[in-house]
Amino acid sequence: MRGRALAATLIFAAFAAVPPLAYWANDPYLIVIASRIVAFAIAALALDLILGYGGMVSFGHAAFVGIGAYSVAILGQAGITDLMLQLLAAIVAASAFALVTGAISLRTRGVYFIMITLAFAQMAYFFFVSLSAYGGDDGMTLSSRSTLFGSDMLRDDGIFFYVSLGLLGALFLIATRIVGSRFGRVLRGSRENALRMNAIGFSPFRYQLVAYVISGAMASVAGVVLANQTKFVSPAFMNWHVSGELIVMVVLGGVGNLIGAVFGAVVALVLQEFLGAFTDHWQLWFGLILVGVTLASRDGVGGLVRRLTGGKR
Amino acid sequence: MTNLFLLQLLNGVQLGILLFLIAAGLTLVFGIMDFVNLAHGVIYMVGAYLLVSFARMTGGYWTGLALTLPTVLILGLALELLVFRHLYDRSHLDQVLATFGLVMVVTEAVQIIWGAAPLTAAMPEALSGSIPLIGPLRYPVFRLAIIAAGLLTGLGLWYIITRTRIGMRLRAGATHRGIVSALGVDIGKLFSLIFAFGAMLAGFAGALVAPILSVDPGMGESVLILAFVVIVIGGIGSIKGAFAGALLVGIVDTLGRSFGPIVLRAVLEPAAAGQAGRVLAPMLVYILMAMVLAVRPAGLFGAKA
Amino acid sequence: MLQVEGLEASYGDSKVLHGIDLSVGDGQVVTLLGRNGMGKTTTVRTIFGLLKARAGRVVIAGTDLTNAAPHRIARAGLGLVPEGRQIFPTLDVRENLLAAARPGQWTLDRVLGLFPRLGERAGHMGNQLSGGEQQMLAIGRALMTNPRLMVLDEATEGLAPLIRDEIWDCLAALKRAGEAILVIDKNIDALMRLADRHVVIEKGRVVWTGDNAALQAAPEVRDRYLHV
Amino acid sequence: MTRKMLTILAATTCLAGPAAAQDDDTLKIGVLLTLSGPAAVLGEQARDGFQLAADEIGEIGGMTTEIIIADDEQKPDIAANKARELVERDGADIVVGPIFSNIAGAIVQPVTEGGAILISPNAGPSNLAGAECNKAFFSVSYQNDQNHEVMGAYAKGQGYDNVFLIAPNYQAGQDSLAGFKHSYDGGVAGELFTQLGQLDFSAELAQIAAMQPDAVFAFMPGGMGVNLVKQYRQAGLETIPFLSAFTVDESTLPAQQDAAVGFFSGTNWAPDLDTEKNKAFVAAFEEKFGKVPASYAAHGYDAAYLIDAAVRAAGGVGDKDALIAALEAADFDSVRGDFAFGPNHFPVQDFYLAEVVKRDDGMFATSIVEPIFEDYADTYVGDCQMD
Repeated sequence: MRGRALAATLIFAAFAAVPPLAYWANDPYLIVIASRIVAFAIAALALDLILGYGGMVSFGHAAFVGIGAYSVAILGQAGITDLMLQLLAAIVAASAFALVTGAISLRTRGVYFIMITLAFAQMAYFFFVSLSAYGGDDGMTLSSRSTLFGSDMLRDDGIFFYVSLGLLGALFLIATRIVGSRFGRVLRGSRENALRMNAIGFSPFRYQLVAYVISGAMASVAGVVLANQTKFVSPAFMNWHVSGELIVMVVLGGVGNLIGAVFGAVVALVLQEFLGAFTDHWQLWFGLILVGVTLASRDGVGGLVRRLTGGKR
Repeated sequence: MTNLFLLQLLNGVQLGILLFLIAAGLTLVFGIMDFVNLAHGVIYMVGAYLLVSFARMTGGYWTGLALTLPTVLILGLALELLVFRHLYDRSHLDQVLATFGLVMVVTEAVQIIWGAAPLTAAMPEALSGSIPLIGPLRYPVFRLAIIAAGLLTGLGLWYIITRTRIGMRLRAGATHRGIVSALGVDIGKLFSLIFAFGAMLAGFAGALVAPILSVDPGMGESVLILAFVVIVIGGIGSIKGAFAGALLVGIVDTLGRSFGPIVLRAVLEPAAAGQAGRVLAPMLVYILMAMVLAVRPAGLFGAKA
Repeated sequence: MLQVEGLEASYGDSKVLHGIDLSVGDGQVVTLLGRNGMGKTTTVRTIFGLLKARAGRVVIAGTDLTNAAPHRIARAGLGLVPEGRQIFPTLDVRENLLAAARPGQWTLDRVLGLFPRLGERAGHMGNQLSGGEQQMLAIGRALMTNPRLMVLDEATEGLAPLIRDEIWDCLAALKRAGEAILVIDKNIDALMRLADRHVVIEKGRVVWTGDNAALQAAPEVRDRYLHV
Repeated sequence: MTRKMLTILAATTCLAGPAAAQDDDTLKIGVLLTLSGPAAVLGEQARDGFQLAADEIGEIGGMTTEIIIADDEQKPDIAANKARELVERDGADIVVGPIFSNIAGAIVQPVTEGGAILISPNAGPSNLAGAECNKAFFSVSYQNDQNHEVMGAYAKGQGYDNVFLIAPNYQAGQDSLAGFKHSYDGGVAGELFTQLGQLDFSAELAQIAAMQPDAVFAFMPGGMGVNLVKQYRQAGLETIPFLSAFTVDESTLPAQQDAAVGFFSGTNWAPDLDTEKNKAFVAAFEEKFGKVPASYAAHGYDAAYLIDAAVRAAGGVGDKDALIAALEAADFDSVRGDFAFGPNHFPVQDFYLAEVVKRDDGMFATSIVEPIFEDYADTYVGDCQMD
């Protein structure tokens, strides 16, 4: 556990150091990349909460990201630009969607759960594709970033980055708390053995559903950040590829230890940037790396690092 | 109206048959080896690309097909040997990760080899054109051929699975993998075989559609999701389920697209019906899947989850 | 025929077998005795390569097959009648028998001759059979692989007394036919009639070995390790 | 772990070129197009057309030229970031792109607010032509609706009174049918929106067969168009005239081949458009790339010459207002002959009916049949208030 806390401190410290580094290197674009990484890290963190601790492999988490993004766009168009209100709306909308779809999805197990969550995300995707009032498939451009306490300070990339990082940090702490609580233990227990939990008087379904809703709400925060980061929303945010990429991030970083998900998002996106910088065919190399890492390690890059450095879990 | 309905039904069946060819291999690999293979769709795509190249090289569809099938089979064997074999005893997550990576690799490789522009294969002379069906409605011969090929394949699969020793072992392995091997069956070899065979079926489906659909780097992805929907509706591991699920998805999708707006117009304002139809049509198969799973969490023909 | 020396195995981090030694000669009937949870089924699983041996050797007909693939061990001459019978539910009786069959003296006709009831139910699915029928099918299924050593894990558990007797009769017939048998069961009286030698294990270790007479003469072994 | 990450970030920086070296003698042009995924062929056409012209010109605008090509992966969020990367990190003065209208929506702010000029070789969404027109945005292609309006006018001219309309169910699809109906006032046999990315049109074709309309108007870009056209022919519907926009062009014809011969499309350019410049362009393009150029390539080619002329006229890129004024003047030799921008920075140009032909060399191409509109401006120009 101490190793994890250390890793978390290091990763957050590295994040916090990006803006000064960017100014020093005279390359403000680094902040843009870092903000994007933070957005995906939030979504991956949300996914790891249910995937790593509840054994629920959701292949549709992009839907929540999309709901968060559209909360910003729709409220923004209605003149409500306050970040807090938008976050609230995103969380409420995503929770409602998670409650309904989760109640149905959690009736299934294993691969069926993977596929039914995908189905719901596809429905959400096609819903927004057909929603002409908000740009349909074209998506819509946001005229400006959200406001914070009535000020438009988020226009500044640096401030926006630190606010996003703050959100990630807060959610990380919340997730850590949840995992360490009695609720978290029940959740883990329900992953190991649903029957036994039933026998000792816990209904895993209720716990799993609550966890699913929390995770969906957290993922919607990622959407709020992403929409502000690109100043644009589109159904493409909820494409199944995005859901797949989130799983990739979680698994790359090592399932079920929260900071691993953040680390996975960093690795995946930095790797894409890095490969993209010197080859048009970065997808080929990225894919090969994914296959290679999976074959070489049972616990993602995190596991590989641990193994190479001789550390223990 | 009745004629049109029958024709659309035929269209739905044809789409379903195509989905069945792709889903059959997927459900075998999924059900018997408990393996999530996201790369199945790109194998379908590779089948189509190979056909285009081989048909051009040899100057005919049939010779192209004759070369494509063994090539995809070998490709399937190679992939099994290099990648999949090492993932059987891993979690579904690792399998998703590796095969997701493989999708990226193959898609990019296809673009490097064949370029990004859509390609096409010439239709075999004997199967081109259309025949009159009912009234002014005509039906393309090649589509009838696809239906026939799909039914024959289905029949062949049914025979192999219910009537041959290999089929018995497959079914046995689906429930008691360890016991099958402890009775002296080389389950590893059996798995390689199923995998390569499933790949060949997907490649065959790709080769079948090359003359009627555009062969482009995105073709694998769209069918992959549909194929997953099919096998989940049908119940994972069940060929019967894949067949039923494929026909169901094909028919619901086709009829929903063509008659959904008409039905909606009966209950809604025309403008609202148009809007609702546009929103609902693409969601239909996913709604179908969610409904099936809500009632039967392991699909129509699935063993209990 | 089968020699097991110092076999060790574990589930995850917990060691279950701490060194099992046993051997079965050609045509011999040997029992593996012990209370529940003492490692009998684990021993069988490890012999068959279904569980990885951490130490020790499994030698079959002179060949070291420790940790070999299960199918190689089976083909070396071992036939498994697993605990819980594990009949293939989606195959019918005939298919259950034929799926893994290998050529030899045991043919479909001969197995059906041994178990006439299976012949009557040849077209029924595995999961439509009664417990006794399933047990006969599991034995028949193993016989169809023409093994030189049958390994039966709790072959009479949960069966009605009449059916049990039928199974014991069948095993006796197999012994007469020259089959070697390694049998795990709790019904010591029946085993006494059948077996040549007994191996008693306790907490993953062999604690006693001997023939019928010795076991007869050592009631404390029964009391202490088998409490029947 | 941390040190490693920083190293990677630093390495990324180095490989992508050192941060925005301010160099006034260099003209930096970012090219942001869809170069991967199913629609990559369109981006490749535009890129090749642009590159061809750039190679011919050498020093664009008389300045040392650096061209940075980026792939938007047809994902708006990626595109927005890449646009910022081009402008903020690489210091691009001008960005040429994109192909898709939704991408245009995502990148117009990052490019123009970053102080660069965006020139679209294809996408021409209505908002950018009308209410949200932008001083620093130019479309060298068309407004999206115009090609559809061409076909509407043609259908009207033919006296059709029973046309079946089909388009994919997304924004551009809905706009296209609206555009067609803008200049067509006859009867509509049916109006169908298909799923985006749909492969199989047998259900829709059965309906068309049952209705036997005077003509079909289709908007089916990319692979969808390939499928529709081939299946249309296979269903034996070729006796019904096939009118289209962005459905049969040189990017899809290599796959449609004979199936598309005789099908019509509305366009502002075709390979056999009779201007000197165009002949030279098409010959050079076919020579270099071994394929027939599509309008995307022609627009990319024009974009390079437009930039060249404007930068020369403005005497560099230092004075943005002067550069915009020079671009507005559009004093360059276009492959389309006469070329002028309207007040909303969209072209005012001629539009034609084109037909698919098999050329003598065995290649398939569109061929001009007759002009439909002359000096035609888009319908949104009135909504544009540029300060």
